[in-house]
Amino acid sequence: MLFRFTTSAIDTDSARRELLDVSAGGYASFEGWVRDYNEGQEVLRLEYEAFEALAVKEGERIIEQASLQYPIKRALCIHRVGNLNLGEIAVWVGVCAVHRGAAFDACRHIIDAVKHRVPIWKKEHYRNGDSGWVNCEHCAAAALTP
Amino acid sequence: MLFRFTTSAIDTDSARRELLDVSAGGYASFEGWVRDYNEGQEVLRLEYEAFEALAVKEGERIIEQASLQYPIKRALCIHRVGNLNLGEIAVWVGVCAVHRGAAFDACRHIIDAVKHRVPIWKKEHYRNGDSGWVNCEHCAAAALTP
Amino acid sequence: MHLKIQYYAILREQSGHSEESIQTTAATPQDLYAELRIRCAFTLRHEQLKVAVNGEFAEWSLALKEGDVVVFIPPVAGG
Amino acid sequence: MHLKIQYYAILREQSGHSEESIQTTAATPQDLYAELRIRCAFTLRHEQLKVAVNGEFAEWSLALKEGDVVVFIPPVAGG
Repeated sequence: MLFRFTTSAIDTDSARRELLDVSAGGYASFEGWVRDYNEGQEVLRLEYEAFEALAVKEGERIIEQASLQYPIKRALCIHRVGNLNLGEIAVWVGVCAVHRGAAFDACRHIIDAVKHRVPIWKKEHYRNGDSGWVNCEHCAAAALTP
Repeated sequence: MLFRFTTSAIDTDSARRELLDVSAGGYASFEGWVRDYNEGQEVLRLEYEAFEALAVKEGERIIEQASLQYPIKRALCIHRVGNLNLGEIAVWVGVCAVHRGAAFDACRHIIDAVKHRVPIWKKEHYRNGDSGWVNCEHCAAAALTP
Repeated sequence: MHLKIQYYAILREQSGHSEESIQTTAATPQDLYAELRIRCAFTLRHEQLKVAVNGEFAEWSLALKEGDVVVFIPPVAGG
Repeated sequence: MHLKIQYYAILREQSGHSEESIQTTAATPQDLYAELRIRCAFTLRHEQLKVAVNGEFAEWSLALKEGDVVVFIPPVAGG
């Protein structure tokens, strides 16, 4: 399985071990961390929700495409769902390859595609008491403008 | 300290913890692994040697330059010296930033510069009994050709 | 025709539930969303969504069939 | 003039030691390397090396002074 969800903290060390390969010389990884500030608002915590059945299919397609596009050995992506606090890992991507260029390129390609294509949603809870679904509230507001 | 050497296995988990920053949303890391094959030869083990005093200065300069060039929060590089077996980590780079693009760019910039500029040498020991200093034996051989 | 509809994220909150079975005459996902948007007061227009039918992304003009499971997908924000 | 020279990697192996103090009339690192290359049978030409004096990268034409610590740097291969 190349893409999966977890409801508990992502164990990056264990995930990394799944990619160990003695024929690989370079390993690139990415972590998305919950940060305390977004678009002018102080963030207290996040909620992630996914349409998991389709998200896993789409995530696996992304990694398969990256494997065709770049000469990599192994790749894996794990996404968290549920309630997350500041500093927690929302998403982890790891890629190993014979050479580092392919590992970096594929890792970046995967996280970019996951953020754009996989049905996962993020609700931010702010210090001022507001909350909002990222990319949805603004465009919903725009939709109401004639 | 932004760049350091270690004679024992690199503890990536502990290194990563040094970079935690609640204002960072993206974290990119790179590991160079000892692989079993290089330039047509089966590799059994490696030796790394460094001119440590200058290497640390040059490594720190690389990271300071990357910090000026890319909007990152923190960065760290740890390089192993001594004898390494297949699958071990020769070098580790970690970078966090508000946005992922800068984290990836700076991480890649740092590892590329470390490989090109920092006085560290690698001797490969091959299955066939030969050994050689990478980038030195070939160019030495070339130097002997009139 | 009976359909099952699943709601996620902002659509789940605005509809008030995660899932429902409905009876509809909507021929396509686009017709169906237009119908639901009025009933649930969804703020998003269908141009801002994607749609999945039976667990795969689908066209808005797909002909819906008895028993299809339809999911409207708001703008995503993984990572 | 007395100088200290440190050897790393392939130069350490070809010279047979990590460090030595020498008495020399070489005025620059380039002259010094030419002298040592003959004595130690170094295979690398100076154009393939860099040089550091007193812990910092230096020019090959630098004027050496009594007590300088000189390190010749073969092509690097970190990572």
